[in-house]
Amino acid sequence: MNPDNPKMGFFETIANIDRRVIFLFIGFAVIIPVLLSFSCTEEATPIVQAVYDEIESLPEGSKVLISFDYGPSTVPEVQPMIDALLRHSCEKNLKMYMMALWGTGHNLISESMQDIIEKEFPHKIYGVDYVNLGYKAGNQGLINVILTDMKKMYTTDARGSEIDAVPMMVDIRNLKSFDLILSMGGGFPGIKEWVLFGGDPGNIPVAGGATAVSAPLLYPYYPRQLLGLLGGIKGAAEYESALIKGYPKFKTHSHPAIDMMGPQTVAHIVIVFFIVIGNITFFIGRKREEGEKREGGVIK
Amino acid sequence: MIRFKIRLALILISASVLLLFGYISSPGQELEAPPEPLPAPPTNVVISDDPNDDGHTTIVSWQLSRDDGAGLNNVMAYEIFRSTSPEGEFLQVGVMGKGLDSYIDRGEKEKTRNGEPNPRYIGAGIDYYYKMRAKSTTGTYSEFSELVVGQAKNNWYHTGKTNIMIAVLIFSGLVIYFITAAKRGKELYVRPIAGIDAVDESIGRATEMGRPILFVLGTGTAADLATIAGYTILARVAKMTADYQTKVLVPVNEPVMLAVAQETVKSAYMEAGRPDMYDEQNIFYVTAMQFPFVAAVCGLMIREQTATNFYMGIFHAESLILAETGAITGAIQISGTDQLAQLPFFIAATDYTLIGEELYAASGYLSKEALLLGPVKAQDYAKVILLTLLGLAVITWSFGWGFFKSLISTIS
Amino acid sequence: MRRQIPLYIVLVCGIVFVIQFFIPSHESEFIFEYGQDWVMVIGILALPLGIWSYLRKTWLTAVKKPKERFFAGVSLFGFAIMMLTGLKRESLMAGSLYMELFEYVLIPIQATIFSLLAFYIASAAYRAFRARSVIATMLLGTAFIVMLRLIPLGPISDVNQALVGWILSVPNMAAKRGLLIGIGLGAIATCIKIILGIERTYLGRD
Amino acid sequence: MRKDLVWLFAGILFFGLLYLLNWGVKAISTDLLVWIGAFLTLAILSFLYQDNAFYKFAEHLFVGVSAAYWMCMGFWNTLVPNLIAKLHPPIVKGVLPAIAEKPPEYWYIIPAALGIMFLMRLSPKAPWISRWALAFIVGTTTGLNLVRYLRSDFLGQIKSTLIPVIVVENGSLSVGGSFSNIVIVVGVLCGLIYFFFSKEHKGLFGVASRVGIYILMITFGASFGYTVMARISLLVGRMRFLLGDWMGLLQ
Repeated sequence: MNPDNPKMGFFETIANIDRRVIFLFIGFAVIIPVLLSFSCTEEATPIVQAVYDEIESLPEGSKVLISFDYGPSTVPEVQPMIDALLRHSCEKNLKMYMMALWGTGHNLISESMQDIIEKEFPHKIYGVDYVNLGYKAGNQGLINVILTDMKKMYTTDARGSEIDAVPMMVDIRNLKSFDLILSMGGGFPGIKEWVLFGGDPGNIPVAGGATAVSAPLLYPYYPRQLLGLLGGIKGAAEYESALIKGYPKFKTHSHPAIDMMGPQTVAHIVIVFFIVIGNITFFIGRKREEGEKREGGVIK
Repeated sequence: MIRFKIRLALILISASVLLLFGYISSPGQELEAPPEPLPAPPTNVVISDDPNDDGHTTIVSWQLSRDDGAGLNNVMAYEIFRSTSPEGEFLQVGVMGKGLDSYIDRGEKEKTRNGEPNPRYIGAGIDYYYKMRAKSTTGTYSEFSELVVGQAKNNWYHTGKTNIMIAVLIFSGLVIYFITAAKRGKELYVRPIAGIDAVDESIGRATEMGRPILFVLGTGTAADLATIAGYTILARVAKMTADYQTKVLVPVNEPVMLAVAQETVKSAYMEAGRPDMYDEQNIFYVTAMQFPFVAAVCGLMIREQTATNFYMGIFHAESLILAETGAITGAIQISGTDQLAQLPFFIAATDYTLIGEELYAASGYLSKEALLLGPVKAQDYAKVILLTLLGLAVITWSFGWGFFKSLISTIS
Repeated sequence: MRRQIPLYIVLVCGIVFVIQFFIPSHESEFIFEYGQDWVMVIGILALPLGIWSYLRKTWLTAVKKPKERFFAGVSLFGFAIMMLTGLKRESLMAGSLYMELFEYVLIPIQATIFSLLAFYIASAAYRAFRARSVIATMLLGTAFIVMLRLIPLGPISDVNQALVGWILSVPNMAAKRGLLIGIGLGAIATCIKIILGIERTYLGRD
Repeated sequence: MRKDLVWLFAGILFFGLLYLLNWGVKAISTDLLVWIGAFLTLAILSFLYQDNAFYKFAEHLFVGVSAAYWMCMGFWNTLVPNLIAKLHPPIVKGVLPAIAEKPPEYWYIIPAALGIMFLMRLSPKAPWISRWALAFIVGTTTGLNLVRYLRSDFLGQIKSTLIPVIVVENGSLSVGGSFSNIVIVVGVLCGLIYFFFSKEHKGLFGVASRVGIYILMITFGASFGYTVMARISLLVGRMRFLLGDWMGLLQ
């Protein structure tokens, strides 16, 4: 309280709030949800739900091409999406063909296979239910070629087996053999190239996941050329929620994106709250100042 | 597991049936399998040099097979083969889908690989022999086309970059024109830039308070354009601090930048006639890594209680850490960067911000020298040209007249 | 004369590297690749200059200011340890003391300093986002709307989601383009000024 | 100095309490390295309250360690393969056998000479010669920058602004699409007008410039709001380390 002017005290205190109070709030906004593993239920937005519904509607044994078009720096955002999509595809008994347009994607495929498919779905067989086609250079040029002939580029899988010795590759001729293309990452090359050089000319549905930064640039393709899109950690959390809703057994599995959303939401509420408070006190302060001016009082 | 076994069995059975069938129907065994009509090969294959490369690429073009989209309509793709001699071993270098009539054969640049000749190598001035065939939808092949020969050349002009060359020449011409015009004494107006106008006042304030000034040149490299713009502002600031006898602290994160910053400040002090005031210890190297550098600069702000902080150059995530710590000490802060991602934070947390191009224009504005103002004027003229073209293109195109649109498209 | 030679070097190097852009031949490729490599090599060769500055300043601090002696000592100690452990090529492999120090000293501090941004972004928002003027209101309003997208608000969220998408893909895109074109022009003009030797503050003077 | 002692005491108290509270009760980490990481993390976070001895300690350690880290990295990752190995390949046989077989490239005498010229700054006799090296660096980088900017930032942006302001979809006028495109075109034009320097921003021109700065502010606001998420994630990561890896409070 300001002893000189008790009437203004409250608003002045709030208006001149110490930054440490804000820091404290932010700290608690993150610590408490992390400790309590608090999370909000994320309702899937239509753009995310569309991806979920598409996978849900694919009959057993459908072929899904998953392109890992990202690098280590965007793993925190993109990996939760991949994990959720792989779980969903495994659950639906879809055939997963994993490839990469980015050189960094190669290792990420192996890691995802180990962490999700081999660990959680041990009955899935490599070469029958899923395959790692590895990284091939060529960006959109690669898409161009495999649109007409897949095996021209992929003569072996990432493990070095002859491509025709991989059972699930026998009836693959080109991109049109797939029922859905998922491109994960959102950078270049990525979703845009898949849409323009693969999905559009081949009339194959394309969906994908992108980092929060690149997602807005892909919005213009939705919904005509792009079936659906997971944008950033929020998109991943929405997909995880949709998956848990459809298959409650996944509740016990890790869901890093949902976990991340709890502290995110609370921290955002805190910041928004402080902005509102700041503006209210600002306007009240200005009103009073104007009033004092009229009364000929001291201008603070 | 069972399902897999069944599938595997099915695959094996079908494979053996196919094999058997293949054996039976192989040539020599006169069996009455209906002869499938083969597609016609592509014709008029021409090998030309890619005019815009360093001699490792050729362009193969051909006339479509008469069964491509017409006739038997059974062409699925074309296969292209290359060899270094007419009777040598031919390597399949590419496949193109039906309807396409050219292929860019990008060879590899290494002559040898693991000590052996690299078959994918293409070199300038060497004869390469090509032949092609069409592949049908059922997997059969046409005859080979006639053997043709061609070379790749090491080229000395990139024909695709003529537009950029013209743009460079026009713009350089504008710059030089306005510099000479200004030298002849033509008055050049420059609009006020708030951040620069505040420089003098903020230095005066630091002097009154008896506290030092902090100047951060960012975490880019010494030769980045934004950093170079930063040196110009540093020179101005240093000259004033020499006049006012105020200390200016310049922590840097790159040795080359250290050398330049020291030179800049030293020259400014000499120009102000106070070389005795110059202390090399005030312009110092901290470390090259981003966050240790930031930690040290934040510590410096708090401990030295700097009254005015300048951030001019390339900044990354540290922009907000620096600006908020500066706000805690109550310093006046002036920032400028061309990094789009960091501009919002500087705008929110510092008192004045030079946004993008304003930072580059600052050197001209500060000196008011004709030489440095000329380019600013040239920039504006380039903008006028762009605005007019863009406006015309968008409007006329919307009404169906594509002239300006195609004009801009070819330029860029 | 001493002052002229560096300006000629800038002129020649600048023009050579502009011209090589228009020449696809392998001689030009050679210049392009080597030029970039050499700048990097010179940058590393210059490091002793920085290290000398750092050591001298820290040492002088320790000598002149007894209060700071402990901290200057900590800094020099850290430097010496890291130098000694990094002397061998094998130190760059995982598991060496050098990499362990990197992992358990540099990484935690680095990540924590980075995470300070979570606090600072909040305090900056509180301080700066006041509707003082139209410009400030634009800044505040958009930031506010974009932040709201993470807060569940029932039906408002859907509208907000769409609005955020539009803001990001339309006005956001337009302004970024305007900025980038401006920066492009300014950068090119600055390049020409440097190559022609009009902009020469960075060379200092004798 | 007394304040620093208070901080030191507070710190010892804090860690001591934690130690007592956790010993044998919770699964607090027993890994010394994790404790070091936790100590340094807390030391940096204490800066949020105010500058203090712990922060200062972490800061100075950080600076020293990173300066040396960078030096060693630069030596082994750049200097050895890109200079020493080029001039005299056999010398790196022990460390980089793959490169040791290649023929020497004597071109690299040039950067070596320039590098040494640069270090001449330290010599009292001929510091001016370092400017030659500086001129090489600036000239080369500027030449490369010029064409880089010309190609990417600038011409590319102009081309992508070429969009129709009247959008027709399925044979009928799309109001939303047309509006968005008009906003983009007007936004780009006004943004450019804001960056006009040689003309006073008055009249119609002033209005356009105002619109330009408004649109810039919308962009900056949006980026600011968008980045909050990424920054909070960083803090969540650090808190997970403190609460989980160190204190063992998370599953």
